[in-house]
Amino acid sequence: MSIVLDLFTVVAVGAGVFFFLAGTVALIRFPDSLSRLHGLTKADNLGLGLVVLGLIPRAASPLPALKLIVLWALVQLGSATIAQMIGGALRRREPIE
Amino acid sequence: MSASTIAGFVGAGLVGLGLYALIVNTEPLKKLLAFNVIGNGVFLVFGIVARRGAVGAFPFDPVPQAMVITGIVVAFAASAFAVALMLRLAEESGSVSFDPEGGMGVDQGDEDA
Amino acid sequence: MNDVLLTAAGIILVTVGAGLARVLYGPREVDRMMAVQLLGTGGIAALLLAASATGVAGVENVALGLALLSSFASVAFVNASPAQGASDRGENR
Amino acid sequence: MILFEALDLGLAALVLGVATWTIAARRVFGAVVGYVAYGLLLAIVWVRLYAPDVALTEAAIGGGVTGVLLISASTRLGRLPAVDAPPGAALKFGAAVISALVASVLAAAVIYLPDPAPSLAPEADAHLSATGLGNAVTAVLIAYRSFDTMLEKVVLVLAVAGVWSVAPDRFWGGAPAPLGRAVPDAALVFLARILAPVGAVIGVQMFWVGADEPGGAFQGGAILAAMWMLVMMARLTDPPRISSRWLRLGLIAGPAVFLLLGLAGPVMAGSFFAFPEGFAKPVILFIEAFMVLSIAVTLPLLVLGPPNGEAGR
Repeated sequence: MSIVLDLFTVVAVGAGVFFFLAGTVALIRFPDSLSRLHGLTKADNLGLGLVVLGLIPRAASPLPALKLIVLWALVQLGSATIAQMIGGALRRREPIE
Repeated sequence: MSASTIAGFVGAGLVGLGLYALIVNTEPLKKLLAFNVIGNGVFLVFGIVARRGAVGAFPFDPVPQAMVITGIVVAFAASAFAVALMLRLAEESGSVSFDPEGGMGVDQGDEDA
Repeated sequence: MNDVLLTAAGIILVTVGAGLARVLYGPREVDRMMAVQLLGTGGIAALLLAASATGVAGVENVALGLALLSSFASVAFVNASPAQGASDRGENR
Repeated sequence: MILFEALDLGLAALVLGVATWTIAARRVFGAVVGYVAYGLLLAIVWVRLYAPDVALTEAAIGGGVTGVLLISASTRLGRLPAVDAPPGAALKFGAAVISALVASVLAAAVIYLPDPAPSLAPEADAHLSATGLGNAVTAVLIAYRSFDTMLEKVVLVLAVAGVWSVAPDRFWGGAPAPLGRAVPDAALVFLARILAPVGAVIGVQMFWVGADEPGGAFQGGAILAAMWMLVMMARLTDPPRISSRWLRLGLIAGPAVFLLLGLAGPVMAGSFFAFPEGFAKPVILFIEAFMVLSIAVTLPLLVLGPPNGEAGR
């Protein structure tokens, strides 16, 4: 059982790491701000989400696990709002500094 | 190298960087940033003293840590007061200068606009 | 197992650290903010992984505080950014 | 252990790199963005030093609240003409030499400081049961060195008085300028409506668990302060008039309650700033609750700055 759970953790965390990698590559390589924003939200949502998912089986009791989920939900909320605000600012075509 | 030694070197480096910036920068807000960077460096150096105070089951000495917490809050209060003074000075005189004679009048602004 | 988690934490930290290149190059202020946002999320992930691997108590609290404050700081930036000022001047929404 | 070392070295390089960017950035806005990133990284360094309490304080005050203070200052200062002449090459060289010297002396001190350092940890732990607390850092702050902490609260009140005192006479008693823009982003209003109540609960929880786990009055108060500022950014509420009695009561509640209970010490427990045996924990939590309130009020007021003629609420 524990091997299965460990495997689950490794797979989920590995996938999370992949999305962080993808998000960073997007941030560095994508040509314009809106595409970069798109990449960034993937890292925010999926990267952290998968890491949290992978760590849940390792939590000692339900309460820390719940804390992890609350944390992820908070980051989701914040990142979605910020993406919206940045997107809105970009749509209004602010001049490049 | 242990984590505390590495963090100590970071602290020393931050003090050096901040001191240089404090002397060289002419923009008041950047001087304030530099002042905060020095503060962080000092806190880190003090923080490794706390870490090295680990005895037996205690991973750290709580006394220096508590003092660092106090220090962070006081540094913020000082920064806020400095900002208020700067804003007022700018409002009164239209500029913020560290030169008692009112500066050289050299316009250096907006070079990267 | 713990080594796997620590390695993951290290990779994430180095990755989002590399993303800070955007802080350097911009070109817009929002690009810089995005890099900081990514650093915040990545920092939280790395913290959680390292905490799980080493069993240090109370790190979830730090991560929770970071989660709240990193979005707070990002919001403050976007709100104050020069880019946003344009919408104040008679933009219909 | 090699993994840890690699992690630490990578973190160290990041911190120093971002700090360099922060002080080298030409525009203040970019520099402040860098400073917040640097605050987040420093928080992780503090976790590596087994100092989660400091990490929380650094993330909250060093990163978040200071970032907002500097960013609003930079937008208010606008683009002032730089009046001071840039330093000459000689001064730059001298500054570099002096800074390098200071940094090397500190680095040498780091190497030569005794390791293990003299420690008060056993003493702090030995009396922990008398305070009823489980978090030694909280015990140091509120019990062992309570006088320090009380005076630090007084410093915060003095800082607020100092900030207010730079206001022109005609604005006295009014409200500081609003934190947000005239028309806040709809998404920001949404965020403030949902995140602020949740964040307030987390802030209170952080103070409550601070007795036994990382957290405490500073950290909880700073999170509450951040949430209040978030609500002000969304213009769901505006800064209060500084003549408001409730505001002033909240401002001094922490140090006042602390001082009163400290002065009651000789009656209750036989010495100034002593807590009665057996009741130490309730007394400490009582003091801390008012400190949380004061910090949550003080930090936003410091960020808001002096009154500038707004009508206020």
